Amino acid sequence: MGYPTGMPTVTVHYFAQLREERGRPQEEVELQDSESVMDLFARLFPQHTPRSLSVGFAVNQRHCSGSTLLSDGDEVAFIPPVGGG
Amino acid sequence: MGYPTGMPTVTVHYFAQLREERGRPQEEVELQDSESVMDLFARLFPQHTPRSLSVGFAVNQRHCSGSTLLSDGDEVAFIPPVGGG
Amino acid sequence: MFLLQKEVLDPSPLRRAVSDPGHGALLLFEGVTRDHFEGRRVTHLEYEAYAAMALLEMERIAADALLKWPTVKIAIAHRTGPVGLGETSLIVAVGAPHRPEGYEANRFVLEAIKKRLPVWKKEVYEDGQEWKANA
Amino acid sequence: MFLLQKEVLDPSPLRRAVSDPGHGALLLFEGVTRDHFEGRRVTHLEYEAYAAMALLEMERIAADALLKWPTVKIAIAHRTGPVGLGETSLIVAVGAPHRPEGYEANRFVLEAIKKRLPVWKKEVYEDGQEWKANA
Repeated sequence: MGYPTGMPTVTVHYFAQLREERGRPQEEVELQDSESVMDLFARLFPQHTPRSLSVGFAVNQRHCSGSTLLSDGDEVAFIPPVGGG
Repeated sequence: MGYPTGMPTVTVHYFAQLREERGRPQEEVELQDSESVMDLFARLFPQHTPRSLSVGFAVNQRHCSGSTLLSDGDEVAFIPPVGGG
Repeated sequence: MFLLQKEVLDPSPLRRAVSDPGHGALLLFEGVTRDHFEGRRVTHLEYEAYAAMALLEMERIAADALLKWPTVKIAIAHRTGPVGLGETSLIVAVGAPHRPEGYEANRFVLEAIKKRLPVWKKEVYEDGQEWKANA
Repeated sequence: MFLLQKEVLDPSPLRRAVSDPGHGALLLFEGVTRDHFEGRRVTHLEYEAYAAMALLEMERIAADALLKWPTVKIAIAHRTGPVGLGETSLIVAVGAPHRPEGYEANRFVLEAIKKRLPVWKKEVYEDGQEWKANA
């Protein structure tokens, strides 16, 4: 195994109450090994569980399950319960 | 029983194919004794039965059954299958 | 608001008539004249109405719907006389607090109109014409 | 036609986008902001969207509906930012050959929007505010 020249990163988007809590609409985050989108949520919002917020996930602008593994360059979004209509 | 000074009459309205067949949109018709709206139809359109045309009836601007008895001054309409919408 | 008119139908006044500060949903159905029927090319349509009774039937249909969905507002407009292709022959507007009763009441009113409203449609083809009843 | 915009929504372009000479039915749903929620007076609402994904989701929802009702045409517009009371936050327009698929496809699209569209609503009251999820 070689060493990567840069750490793999993802762009994370925050909306609604999560954006307000995080204090920003998006940020770049370095990935950890074999990290799923739910793992990333737990790392960034240790005070919450996805279930307690009923939060869903999107990777690369598509709804997905929490177990989806992340890759360098992915666009990640945490999706609180939606209210469109 | 006394004799009425004038024969009881109704105003009959025709629509769509019945209007075209009758050649007029409405007319005054003298009533016969104990005549129902279906009886009147049979008298005015002996070539048809209400069933053959699926014709319905209205008396005084309200849908009604063919057995409805007519009275002097009633407004009668024969209602061919409707096509609004 | 219940209208029967020879002029082109405009949804705006019906929309306003069914608006309410407590409503979250507005359902507008428009019946539009199609260019064909069972393969025959239609050039235009003509609607004939038993006008006085048609307006009463619109009120009765709306009253029936209000018995089932007391919180909705209903407006109906039907065109009469010649109607060109692609033009609107009927508008059913329903305002409702929430979407389910909006959809349901609108559909209920439309089905009742198709069945009960004393209005007749003549389809004029390139090679003839025919009075068309609703299925 | 799939729109996400801060400006007031106008049904006319959506209406035109779903028109077709073979269509007999046009169904327009409008979501309108209400003046109260569970007894609390709302002064206005604010919609926040994950814009790029919301437009993709509109396309995906329409594609799902077209699999079920291949003959319909669908247009969707959602407002973003502050929306005053009584204003339209969402329009779903469906043109269809006949009324049943018009009603059904419109409702299908609306229910999918309520569930899947990445858009969030903040209700602003006289005495506070709250992010409100769809039931």
